[in-house]
Amino acid sequence: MTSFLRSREAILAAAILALLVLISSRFPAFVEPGNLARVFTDTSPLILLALGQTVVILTRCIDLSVAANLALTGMVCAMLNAAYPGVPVAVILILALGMGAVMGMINGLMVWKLKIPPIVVTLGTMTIYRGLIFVLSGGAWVNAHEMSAAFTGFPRVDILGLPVLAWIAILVTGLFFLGIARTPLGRAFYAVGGNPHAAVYTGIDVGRTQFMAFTISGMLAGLTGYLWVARYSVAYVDIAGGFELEVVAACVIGGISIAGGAGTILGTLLGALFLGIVKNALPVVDISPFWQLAISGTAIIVAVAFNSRSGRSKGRIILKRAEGHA
Amino acid sequence: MQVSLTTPPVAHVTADAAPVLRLEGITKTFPGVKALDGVTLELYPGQVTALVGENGAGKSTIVKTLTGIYQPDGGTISLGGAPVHFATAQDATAAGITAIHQETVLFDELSVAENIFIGHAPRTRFGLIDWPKMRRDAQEILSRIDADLDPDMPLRELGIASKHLVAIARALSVDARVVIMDEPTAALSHKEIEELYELVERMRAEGRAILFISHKFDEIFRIADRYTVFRDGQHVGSGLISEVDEAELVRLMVGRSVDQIFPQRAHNIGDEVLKVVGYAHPTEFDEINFTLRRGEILGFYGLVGAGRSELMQALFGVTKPSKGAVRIDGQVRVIRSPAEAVENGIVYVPEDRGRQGAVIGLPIFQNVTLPSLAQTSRHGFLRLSEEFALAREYTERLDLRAAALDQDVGTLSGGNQQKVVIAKWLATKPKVIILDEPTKGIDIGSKAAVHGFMAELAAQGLSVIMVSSEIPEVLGMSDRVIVMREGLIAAELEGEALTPENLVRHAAGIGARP
Amino acid sequence: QDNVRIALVVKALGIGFFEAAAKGAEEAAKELGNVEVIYTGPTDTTAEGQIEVINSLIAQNVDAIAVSANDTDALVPALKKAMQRGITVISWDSGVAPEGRQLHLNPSSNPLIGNMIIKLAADNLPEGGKVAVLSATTTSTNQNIWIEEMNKVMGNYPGIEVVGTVYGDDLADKSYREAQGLMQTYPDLDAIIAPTSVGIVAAARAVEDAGKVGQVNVTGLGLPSEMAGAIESGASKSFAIWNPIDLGYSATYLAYELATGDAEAAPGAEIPMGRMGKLTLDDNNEGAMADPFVYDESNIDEFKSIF
Amino acid sequence: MTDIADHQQAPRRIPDRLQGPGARLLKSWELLLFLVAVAIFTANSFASPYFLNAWNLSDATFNFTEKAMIAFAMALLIIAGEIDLSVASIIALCSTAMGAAVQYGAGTPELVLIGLVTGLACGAFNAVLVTKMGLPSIVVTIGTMSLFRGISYIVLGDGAYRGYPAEFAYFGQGYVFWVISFEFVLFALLAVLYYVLLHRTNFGRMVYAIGNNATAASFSGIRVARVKFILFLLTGLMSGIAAICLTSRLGSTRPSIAFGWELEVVTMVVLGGVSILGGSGSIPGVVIAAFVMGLVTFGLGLLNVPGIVMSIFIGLLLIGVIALPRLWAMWRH
Ligand SMILES: Nc1ncnc2c1ncn2[C@@H]1O[C@H](COP(=O)(O)OP(=O)(O)OP(=O)(O)O)[C@@H](O)[C@H]1O
Ligand SMILES: Nc1ncnc2c1ncn2[C@@H]1O[C@H](COP(=O)(O)OP(=O)(O)OP(=O)(O)O)[C@@H](O)[C@H]1O
Ligand SMILES: [Mg+2]
Ligand SMILES: [Mg+2]
Repeated sequence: MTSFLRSREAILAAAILALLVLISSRFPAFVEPGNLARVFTDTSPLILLALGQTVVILTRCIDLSVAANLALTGMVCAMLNAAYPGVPVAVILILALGMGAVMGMINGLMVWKLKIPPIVVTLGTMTIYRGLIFVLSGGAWVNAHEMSAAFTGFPRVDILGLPVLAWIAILVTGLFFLGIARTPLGRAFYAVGGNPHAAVYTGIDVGRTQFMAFTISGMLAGLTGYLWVARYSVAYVDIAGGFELEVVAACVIGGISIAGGAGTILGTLLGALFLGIVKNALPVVDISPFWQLAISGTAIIVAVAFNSRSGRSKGRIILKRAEGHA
Repeated sequence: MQVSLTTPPVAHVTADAAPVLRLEGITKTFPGVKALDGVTLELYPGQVTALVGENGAGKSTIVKTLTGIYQPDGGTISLGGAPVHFATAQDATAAGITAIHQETVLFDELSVAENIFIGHAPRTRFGLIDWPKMRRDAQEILSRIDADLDPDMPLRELGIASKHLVAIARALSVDARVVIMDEPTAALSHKEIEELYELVERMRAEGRAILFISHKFDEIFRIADRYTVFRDGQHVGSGLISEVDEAELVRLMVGRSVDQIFPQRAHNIGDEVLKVVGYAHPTEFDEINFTLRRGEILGFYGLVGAGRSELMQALFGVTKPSKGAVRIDGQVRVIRSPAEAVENGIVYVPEDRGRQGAVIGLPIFQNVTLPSLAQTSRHGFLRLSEEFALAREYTERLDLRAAALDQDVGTLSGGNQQKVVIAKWLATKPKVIILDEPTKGIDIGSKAAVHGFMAELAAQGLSVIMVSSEIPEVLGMSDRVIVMREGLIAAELEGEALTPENLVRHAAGIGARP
Repeated sequence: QDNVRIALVVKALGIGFFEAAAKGAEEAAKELGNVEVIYTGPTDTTAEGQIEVINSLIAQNVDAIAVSANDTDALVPALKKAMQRGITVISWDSGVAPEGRQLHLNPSSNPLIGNMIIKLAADNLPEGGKVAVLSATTTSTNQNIWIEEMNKVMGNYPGIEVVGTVYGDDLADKSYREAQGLMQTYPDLDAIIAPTSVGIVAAARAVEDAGKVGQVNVTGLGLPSEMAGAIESGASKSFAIWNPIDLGYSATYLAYELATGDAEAAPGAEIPMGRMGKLTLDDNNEGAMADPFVYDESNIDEFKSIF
Repeated sequence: MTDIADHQQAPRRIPDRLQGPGARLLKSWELLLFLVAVAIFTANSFASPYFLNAWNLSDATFNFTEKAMIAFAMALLIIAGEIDLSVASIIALCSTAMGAAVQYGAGTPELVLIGLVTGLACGAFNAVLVTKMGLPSIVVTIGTMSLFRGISYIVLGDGAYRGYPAEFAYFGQGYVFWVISFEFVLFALLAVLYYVLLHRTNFGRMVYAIGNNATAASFSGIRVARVKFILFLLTGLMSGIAAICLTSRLGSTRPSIAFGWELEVVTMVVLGGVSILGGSGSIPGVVIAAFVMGLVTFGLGLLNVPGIVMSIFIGLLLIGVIALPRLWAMWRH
């Protein structure tokens, strides 16, 4: 318990609470349960992508193509729906997961088999996937009236007061908690990122593990692609442009070490929520829109500075008599 | 694969039993190096086979071939008479081969228990990792090797020695027929080494076949039943240990005889060069006072974790002391960074070669000239010819084995990397050189070269601080020895008082102050 | 006779409004006969991207460039260079500074648009009420002018109060979030005016999701095809837009007239633009094409498949 | 190649080099990239009649000169194992600072000074966060990327600065000699300077050492934090220079100036063969990469290929140039 209180997750959670108190002092309605639920729903896509990104970063990689993957999958889903409105949502969900996974696998294969650095691979596929949307759609938008009600309605369906979109984020987060702690693959992510050289000695295939991480990340990006397009009821080339950096920022604020091998799912969740709250609070607390960018930038820097302080390990103690005071 | 801590010993097999593991004609080539050239190796159940050879002879390479990390280019491996092929490390583990590798094969962010079991963790019925069982099993193995470690502790909080114990525990977590140990005692001190020997004895009694790689002859003669010698990737001899002596083994290894391990030295010790007064650190050491004189070799002995490395790193400006002063040639100097230490003529050959010593990725000559760039360059512009000349001078003197000076240091064997790091510092012509476990992992021939060079430089007026956990080395090389224990100076020994018994007694705190 | 090559440079490719304008340009080209239209633009709405595009058009030595600018000033040096090399330059939709073009074609007159957007909101609020503006980026020229014009005529609509202006950056998700924020900040908000085709769609979506259809009316400038859903759901009662097809058509016509030397851009000049009549230039060499047109339940089905 | 068997005789002599310079050049990334550049150049001249024209080629250089200037400094930074994603935002802030100064009647020399100083200040800010506080640069600069541009938005809002003095236009629009623009001359000059700095000086050697193993470099007496500090300053300074050129070329400042350039600069550096993991890469590689990217965008632009489709080509090029030799090697084995 005390170790949790000193952990970066606890500090981040405290920061989020402080932020909420601060916001509610200017705008009390923000912390009403209904609104918090809305903020959580709005943050769900970020949470989904950040979870995928977390396993990628844990394996010492990075996936910059998530937003492009999201957009391409979203566009394909939207175009499919526009052309065949009768296709059931379940099929679209499977398509989205599958397409996203394939794009993740392409990244993963190049990292695994060709040993190209992940940032290079995904910088490349980011532009390629994005470009493919243009080629596919000819630059045209898919608009709300072209989509079926079932298609756009799915993420909004209300279950116990929360929309499906939020439930999906909760479900996936739960799966990640379980998968990371209790499956060999989950532990392999840490091993591969923490010490890739040593991972080979323990029989873990580094490349294959990274491939799995990219596949998971891609799969979630695909899923989010459909949810995003359905939620905003529009698909175009540029959707979620620049979102990849926000996703990375969420992970890092959550304490996922960019050098791999360190960080927790809880951290990522909190990091995403932190950004989500900042993003949703800025429009309501009546701060000039021109200040928003600078404020979110400062928030990122402060958060990172904070959790690097808290994460610094004390090291061991040789002097016996120093043990008591330290 | 399950851990069996209570299996009764397998019936003891006699010396002329059939080998359990046999490698024949194994060849492995790296770009520019034929690391293994048709070597043969046999391991017998219930026997310890010592594998010896110079640095770069191919010892670690054969270990990696045996454990599925490298695939051999040619040759056969047979286990219990049947040919086997290991595509991954897990295959080898599954076949009952386990290894303590020369490199640390551990994960800082994972707990001790997980480090022991990663890759073969116990599972529940649903295929999920069974944490409670894993903790219990880890605890059991750790207590078997007398390691007092909490299985839940993150590995990053352990010192190097404890980490090594975890690596040993990891090897024991597999019920193996064949146990390989690649220089297992290099990072351990006296007490742990003794415990390791006992462990080896126990495993031998259980009928396991053990491959033991070491550069320390005393331990080879103490625990091995057989020997195999590699030279330059070739098998040059093997047999029963009772049928050779040390000289013969050395001759096989280096192809000539090495007559004298510790050089005779002229002790012409001059004025005081370095004086450390009241040095202290909040958590690592306290009340450090000592002097070092010109041309002197000052040994630092202690059990691993005694805080010697921390002290040396503070002297070198890596960590900050909370109190105390350093005088160099009588002048008080404040050293806040390694760069300032180098400017003041103090240099440090670190213990952790891979992380702090060699710049892997840069060629040998650039590693050597890195702290001497001011000397080889003109107005800040590089002069490659000067660099090559300087690098050649020092690496050849240390008997480096390399294909070319522009070869990446990362492709050298561990011992040869160590020579590059030592060369790097000697090339700066320092006043004081601090060597932290300087011959750790260095073969006997090169060790002699390093010791010889050390003696020669001391004779020319260089002052040396040598941190070592090897008693023969400490006794053989030092003029004076400081023994450290738990961050404090436990004793300063000189002349008659310099005996193995005294070292061990002070280091372990037997009969010393509380 | 060689083809007259006219480049229609848009803010960014892929925006429905400009795709429609391109259709109009093709229509004009067919009418004129010897015209080749090059429809191009950057991928995102940046001035630097447009400059690269303009540079490559200069290199191709096209006859005319008709540009809808991402930045009033930043394009000027590049367009000046084009004019120096004998290329006809006009701007349309979103203008460039006078020294960077020969004439500018406004889709409609700015005062008319400013008045129209507030009128659409006010018509549905006979008792008066609170309205908020959801604009595009903080730097978009035309949006800002319209909002300015709107503020000038606010006196004509007593009881209507503009409570705030937010920026959705022409991004669907940000506009959506901003619209949500508006409804929270002003729980008694009556209308959102979004003079941007991206913002209006997102605002309508946000209103639907907040369950405020009937309470908050979304209006402004949008495309019938994109807004059909919102009209249907009732989130938007009406909105306006000029016809982008006509706009592209007119721009192409004007560029052709100037490039062939049949007309000259000067204050007071009247330049023909085919079926759209004549453009009369003011002192700034600017002219307005036509009035914005209002779409609601009654006519949306007719137009939603056109643009 | 030394024969292992005759290692016995002491003292053995270790040769300086394993391979001659020719052999190394043949295997080098730069050569591969150069061939790609030649291929693209040839393809372009066949594809468009407008390509082989001095003025057009000169115009084409504007597509990459400013980004390349930043790429030089970024290359050093990436080789040293750090990265700066805030460069485009630094441009915005520098440009805003210059624009504000114009409103107070600053002349061209003052403007240049303000641009450079602002760039340096931003670089110093990043440097302090990274080297003094020990934060990871990729995250810090994602933060300052928002912060710096955010400050421009606070200052400018929806406005724009214009009215730059007439002679200020020279930096982005002037020509030194015939079709050779000032920007291109500056680019060439900086390329030479950075070549010397990275490949011919002690400082450059330290950059490589730090990128390969910062701890060991520090233990070798290199002042790692100081070197990194200088590299962030240089990156800030280069962004300042790029801001001067770009502002001069555009003749006005808006907060959205140079939006999204950071990834293009990083792409250029990586395409130039700089290892994103640090420790290796060269300036000639970056120079050729700049030309390759400029040629691709200009060539496709002449064919009126939309920018986003061009970016597919750049993406394919980025991956392809690395992947193809590896695929080839795999296929041969
Ligand atoms: N991955 C590799 N790439 C290139 N060369 C290698 C590689 N691994 C080992 N070598 C070379 O193979 C030879 C044998 O190395 P190995 O590590 O087996 O030596 P060793 O006998 O274990 O030496 P030491 O006693 O120093 O540990 C050396 O020349 C080494 O440089
Ligand atoms: N928990 C730790 N955190 C950081 N560094 C550590 C930690 N434990 C050990 N080290 C480093 O590992 C190296 C070896 O540690 P070791 O346990 O041998 O102690 P030591 O201080 O070196 O004692 P000695 O040299 O007397 O054996 C040292 O350089 C030390 O700084
Ligand atoms: Mg070895
Ligand atoms: Mg030590």
